[in-house]
Amino acid sequence: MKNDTKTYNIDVHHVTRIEGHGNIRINTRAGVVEEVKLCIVEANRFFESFTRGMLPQEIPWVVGRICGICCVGHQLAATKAVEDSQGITVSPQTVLLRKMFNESQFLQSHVLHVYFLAVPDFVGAPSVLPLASSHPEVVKRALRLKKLANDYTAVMGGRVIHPMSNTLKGWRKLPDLAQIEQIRDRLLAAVPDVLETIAIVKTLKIPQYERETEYVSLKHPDEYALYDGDVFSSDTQKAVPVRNYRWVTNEFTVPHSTTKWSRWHRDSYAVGALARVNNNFAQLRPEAQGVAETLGLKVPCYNPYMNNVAQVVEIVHCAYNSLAMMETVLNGGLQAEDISHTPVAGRGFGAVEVPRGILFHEYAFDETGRCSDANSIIPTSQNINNIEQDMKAFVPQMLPNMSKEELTLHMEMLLRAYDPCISCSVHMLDVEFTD
Amino acid sequence: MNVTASASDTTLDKNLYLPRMATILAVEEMTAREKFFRVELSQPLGHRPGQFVMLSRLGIGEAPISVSCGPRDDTILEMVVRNAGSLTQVFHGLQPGQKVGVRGPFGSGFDLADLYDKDIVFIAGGLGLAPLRSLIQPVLAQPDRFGTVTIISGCRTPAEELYRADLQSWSHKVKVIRLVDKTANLPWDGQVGLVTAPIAQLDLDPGRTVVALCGPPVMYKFVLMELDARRIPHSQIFVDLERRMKCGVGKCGHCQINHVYCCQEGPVYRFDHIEHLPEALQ
Amino acid sequence: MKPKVAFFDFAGCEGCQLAVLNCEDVLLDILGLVDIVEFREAISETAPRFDVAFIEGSIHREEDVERLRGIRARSTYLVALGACACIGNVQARSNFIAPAENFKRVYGEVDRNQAQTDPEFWPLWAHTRVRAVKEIVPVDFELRGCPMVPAEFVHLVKALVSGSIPHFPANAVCVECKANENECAFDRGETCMGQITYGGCGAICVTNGYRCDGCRGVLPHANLAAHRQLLREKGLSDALIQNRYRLFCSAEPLGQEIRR
Amino acid sequence: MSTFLIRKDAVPDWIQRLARENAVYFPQRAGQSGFRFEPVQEGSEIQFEQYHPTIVPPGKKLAPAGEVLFQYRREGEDAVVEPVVDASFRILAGVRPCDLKGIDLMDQANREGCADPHYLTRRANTAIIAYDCLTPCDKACFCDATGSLRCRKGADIFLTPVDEDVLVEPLSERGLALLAGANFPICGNVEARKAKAEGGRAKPFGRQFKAPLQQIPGIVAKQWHSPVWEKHVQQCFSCGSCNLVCPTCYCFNVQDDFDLTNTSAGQRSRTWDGCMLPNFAEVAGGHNFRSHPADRQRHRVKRKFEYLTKRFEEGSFCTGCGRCGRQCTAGIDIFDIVNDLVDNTEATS
Ligand SMILES: Cc1cc2nc3c(=O)[nH]c(=O)nc-3n(C[C@H](O)[C@H](O)[C@H](O)COP(=O)(O)OP(=O)(O)OC[C@H]3O[C@@H](n4cnc5c(N)ncnc54)[C@H](O)[C@@H]3O)c2cc1C
Ligand code: SF4
Ligand code: SF4
Ligand code: SF4
Repeated sequence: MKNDTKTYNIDVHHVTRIEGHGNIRINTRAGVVEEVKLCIVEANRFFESFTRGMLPQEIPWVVGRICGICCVGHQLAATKAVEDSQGITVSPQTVLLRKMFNESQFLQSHVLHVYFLAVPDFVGAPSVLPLASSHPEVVKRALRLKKLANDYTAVMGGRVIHPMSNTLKGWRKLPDLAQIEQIRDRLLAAVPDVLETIAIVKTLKIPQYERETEYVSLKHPDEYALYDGDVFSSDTQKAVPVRNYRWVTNEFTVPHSTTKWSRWHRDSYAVGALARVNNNFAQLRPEAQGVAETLGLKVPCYNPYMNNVAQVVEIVHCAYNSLAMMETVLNGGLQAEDISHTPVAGRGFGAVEVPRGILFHEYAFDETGRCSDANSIIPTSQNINNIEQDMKAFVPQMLPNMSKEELTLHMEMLLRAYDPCISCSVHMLDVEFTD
Repeated sequence: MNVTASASDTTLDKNLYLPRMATILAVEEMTAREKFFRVELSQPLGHRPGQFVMLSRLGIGEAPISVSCGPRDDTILEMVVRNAGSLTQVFHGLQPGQKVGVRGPFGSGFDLADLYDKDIVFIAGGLGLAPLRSLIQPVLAQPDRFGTVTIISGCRTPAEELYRADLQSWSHKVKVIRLVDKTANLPWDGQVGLVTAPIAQLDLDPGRTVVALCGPPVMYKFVLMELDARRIPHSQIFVDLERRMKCGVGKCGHCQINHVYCCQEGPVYRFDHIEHLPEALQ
Repeated sequence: MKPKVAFFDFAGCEGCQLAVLNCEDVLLDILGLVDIVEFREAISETAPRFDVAFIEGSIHREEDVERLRGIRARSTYLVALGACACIGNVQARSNFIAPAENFKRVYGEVDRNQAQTDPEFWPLWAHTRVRAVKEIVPVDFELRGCPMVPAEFVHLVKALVSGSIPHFPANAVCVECKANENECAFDRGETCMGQITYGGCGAICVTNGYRCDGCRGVLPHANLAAHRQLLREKGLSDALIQNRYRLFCSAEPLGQEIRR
Repeated sequence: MSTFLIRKDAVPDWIQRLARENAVYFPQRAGQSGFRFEPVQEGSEIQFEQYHPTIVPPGKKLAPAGEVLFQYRREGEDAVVEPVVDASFRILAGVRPCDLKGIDLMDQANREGCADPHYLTRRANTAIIAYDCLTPCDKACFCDATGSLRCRKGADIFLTPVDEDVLVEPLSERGLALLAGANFPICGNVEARKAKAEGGRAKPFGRQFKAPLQQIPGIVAKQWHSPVWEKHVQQCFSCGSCNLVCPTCYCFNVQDDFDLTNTSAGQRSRTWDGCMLPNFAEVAGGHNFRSHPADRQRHRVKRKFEYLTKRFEEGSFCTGCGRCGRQCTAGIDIFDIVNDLVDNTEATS
């Protein structure tokens, strides 16, 4: 089947169904891959520059705007970083509420990604919209699950996108217990929908490609690390503290990307659902481990397309974990806490896992208590290098057996499988493939 | 200890916010901006000249629209609607057979008996002819009861003239002066100028002349100056004012002119009743 | 004929498009009334012409300006979707910093220079200034807020499919605070921008214990002088007032001279 | 009707008992210093004496911020229109005399001419338990100046605190019925106790106008081109808060809406509006009959002290509750405006 004369010139502008602006550029001549480039063409928004001058309380609220899809994660990472800089420690109640808040976003984002962005690829539909007529029950189920997850976020944070209830030291307005109770009941009632989701994902034909990869995620001694932990590498099986995140990310700039790229122990590393499941499998809730088995996800797994499966595993994990946390809150009630704070000078670091991977924030404040330095490294900018490495490895493998269209689709699917959130690329370029 | 709920207050015989449905019989394009509507009601409207209805399209909205036909025994209601915004734009897309909601009639209107044996001058600017037609029709229908009748109707260009056929047929019975601000290179068989211009030439007896005036806010000041020059007593001048209205019955507060409600005491006012109100003719 | 609707994104967080997808209860109903022909966040299709184009994000580079002009030419109505498109949003705060300084702070001097040496990718880096959509092309309707308010989006869709015109009253956020019987943020010792900011959000931030930071933009009749004086009386320094007015860049004119 | 006497600390228990069988609204804490009329639930705090006037007056429970007027369903072009009228029974408890006055004024406005079915149906199904004020709520109120302090009209039960007791006075059949099962002891020497309460009332009671109330409408009526209007809008945001929290502001906007799921069904509803909002008097085409904030301030004040007082033959359409001054972030207070008008008349005459 080898076709030595193949000359492809693929330039996918503005890859659809990912959040943010990415272009893929692939250039092959006579069957030889000359160039594979993922160009991030997102315009700069300069968050790390313009946050200077802001007050500590304003930072999490404003930097949530880095990404509408991961706004909860950005808020939480920034809140933790700012609290670190201000010498604030928070109550167990606040930590618990934040974990619920964070997991609500995992549910919401993973459902959106699996159903709206990935499933259409696997069933060969151009988008979720045609599915509304061809598979209405699937779309309705997707909307139901997504709404439940969204309502969960709204109950915790005040609204779904750019919520306002979370702040330094705690909650501006505590979530309403009656509403939490309703969410718990709906979550319990959603089990059939989740089972159906697992069934659907089981039928998807996942491309079989493997490339050994360094997986990086948070790791926590006591729990499946989503809100807290140290930064762990699958290569070294060791973790470094969050404040040393720059050892991990080693950012560098390439001309074809407005986002900076990262690498740690090798050319690139991966973060996200698959990285977390690979690194922390044993700490998943048993229900989630069972789902991983059902769906054929065995760790370590080096197939990036399996990221969607890992997302489903995490949906199950977060659902059961949230139910447990809701019980705790409902039994113990919530106490109003003092959230007043006078800004002081300092530097702080914060990291959380967001649906797309590990997210770092760092802030410094001057003697007047106003922001003097900011840095944020988002999961997609850590992944983007790895995606390009995957592409470079896969294109030569696929080239002999695929038409240009198939190849394009597989590259787009690969990109989408990572669930990239290029818009949140605080400092991210565009990705593009050309000959 | 429990007190049962009573169904409603005894003062309520009907719900004033409920529209009655009416069927559109005819829609005619009068100008680029105005359409004429003839609708069939479930029962006669029973209105007086100068009154208005609250006209609505369910799901879109409701607006005050003047009744444009004289009082009649049948169930017909005629109106002119200018495409001025969100609701009126939708009216312009309606077809015969479709239904609209009607509440009313509301407002004071003209009392024909006040005008018996008087010489009547109608002065209409633009859309102002629509409400005045509800008075012109009954006046012309009983010529013996009134003195001389003069109709002055002005608009910006010939293309914007309303009720051209009516004006022409009225001109066979009474004096009709048709004006445009400018001809805009269109054929025009009337005069060119403002509605104020002909007033000076009219043969008016201040003792028995009644003037009915309706037009855009800017017009009033100048016409009233002319009428003062002709010494028409303010008690013999009727003006038709427009305000924002949401209920039609003096509740929503939007149409207040100082202490009076345009939807109740108005929209037709005897000028001497409101001339002291600073908000009346701004 | 169902109106053809398209969504386009420029520089923003894509939260407004997500907010559209988050209208779960009515999404399928909306799909019954309009044809979505472009929506990069959810579908792969593209279309040559459409009746309504929703523009999300602010405009930063020449290539974005060109793309926006092209979209305007292909669409009957153009709607600015969210604070980025309507007023430039938080990122417009970078307009008050010199561009080179912005790049330096984000990429560092060396990296930035090196990246910009590649002529092929230069346009990606050709950031000029953060602009709202209406600074470049005429905008028919604005769905304000960060993120946009789903109820207003639904109102707009309904108006357009029924041949009517959507209405967004120019009233202050305070109106909705009162409708919600909120305790005024000032009575909590906070300072608030609600009095000078377009309502329509349901005062959602104040209702949830925060204050209004003005993400929906400043009202045309806003009494800015009085507001500035009020904030001073509440103890804010001029520097902090400026910081506040530039959080969402609503009370500072866009496109102002860049100051160092 | 006989008057009863109970101890102050028995009042909350009684309200709680009423709330078990009825929807009872009582002022409850909202935020740090605010209060809201909210349904009484198990464990709700019932504090008659120590609440600050609510953010929004209780009368607004009878004309809520948004309410559906009717719903419709279309089949083809034929439509079924069904009014939505709320005839559920509720009790407003802890209403102050000024707010009682406010409700009385709203009753009159809604009865006048074409009666408003939505308001009046709610009103007919609302019982009011009012509570006398022996000291002014705070520095903002001026209910004595406007003559509201002694309002009893409209209350079904009126409570007067006397030392550690409360006089419980049914003023209507409905009030009597509400007290039927309570088994409160009948009060002897009612008049003496009332006199005692009256003797304990603060004097002067809160802020007083610089002219007698009877002269105020005349004073306000004389001033059209007055520098006072301009002075009191220098800091105004045209935010409308003063209208929306006023017990006697009742202007509204009306809008239609249709369902997305079934586009041939929908509703017409109304929402609060206010004459201080900039587009209140704007007509299609863009002409605004009160385009300047001073025009709007003048209109608001004249409504309270001139237009509506004339229309309804009332002394004042401002109850002196002080809400507009309290809620105005610009610090504009209708009490000061009136006094400035008084001064201005004296200065110019
Ligand atoms: C007594 C009287 C008689 C009239 N007679 C006629 C007549 O015969 N023919 C005629 O064509 N016109 C007449 N008019 C004028 C007519 O009522 C208006 O042109 C019409 O109301 C415009 O409505 P619209 O919805 O099309 O316009 P728009 O200006 O788009 O009005 C928009 C609608 O949106 C709402 N709206 C507008 N602004 C705001 C805001 N700031 N806040 C909240 N909501 C808002 C209102 O509900 C309004 O109905 C008359 C008016 C009056 C008072
Ligand atoms: S909190 Fe802000 S928006 Fe609300 S009433 Fe007060 S000033 Fe207005
Ligand atoms: S509350 Fe104050 S600022 Fe707002 S409109 Fe009224 S007077 Fe003006
Ligand atoms: S005008 Fe002000 S003080 Fe008077 S009743 Fe209204 S809110 Fe109360």
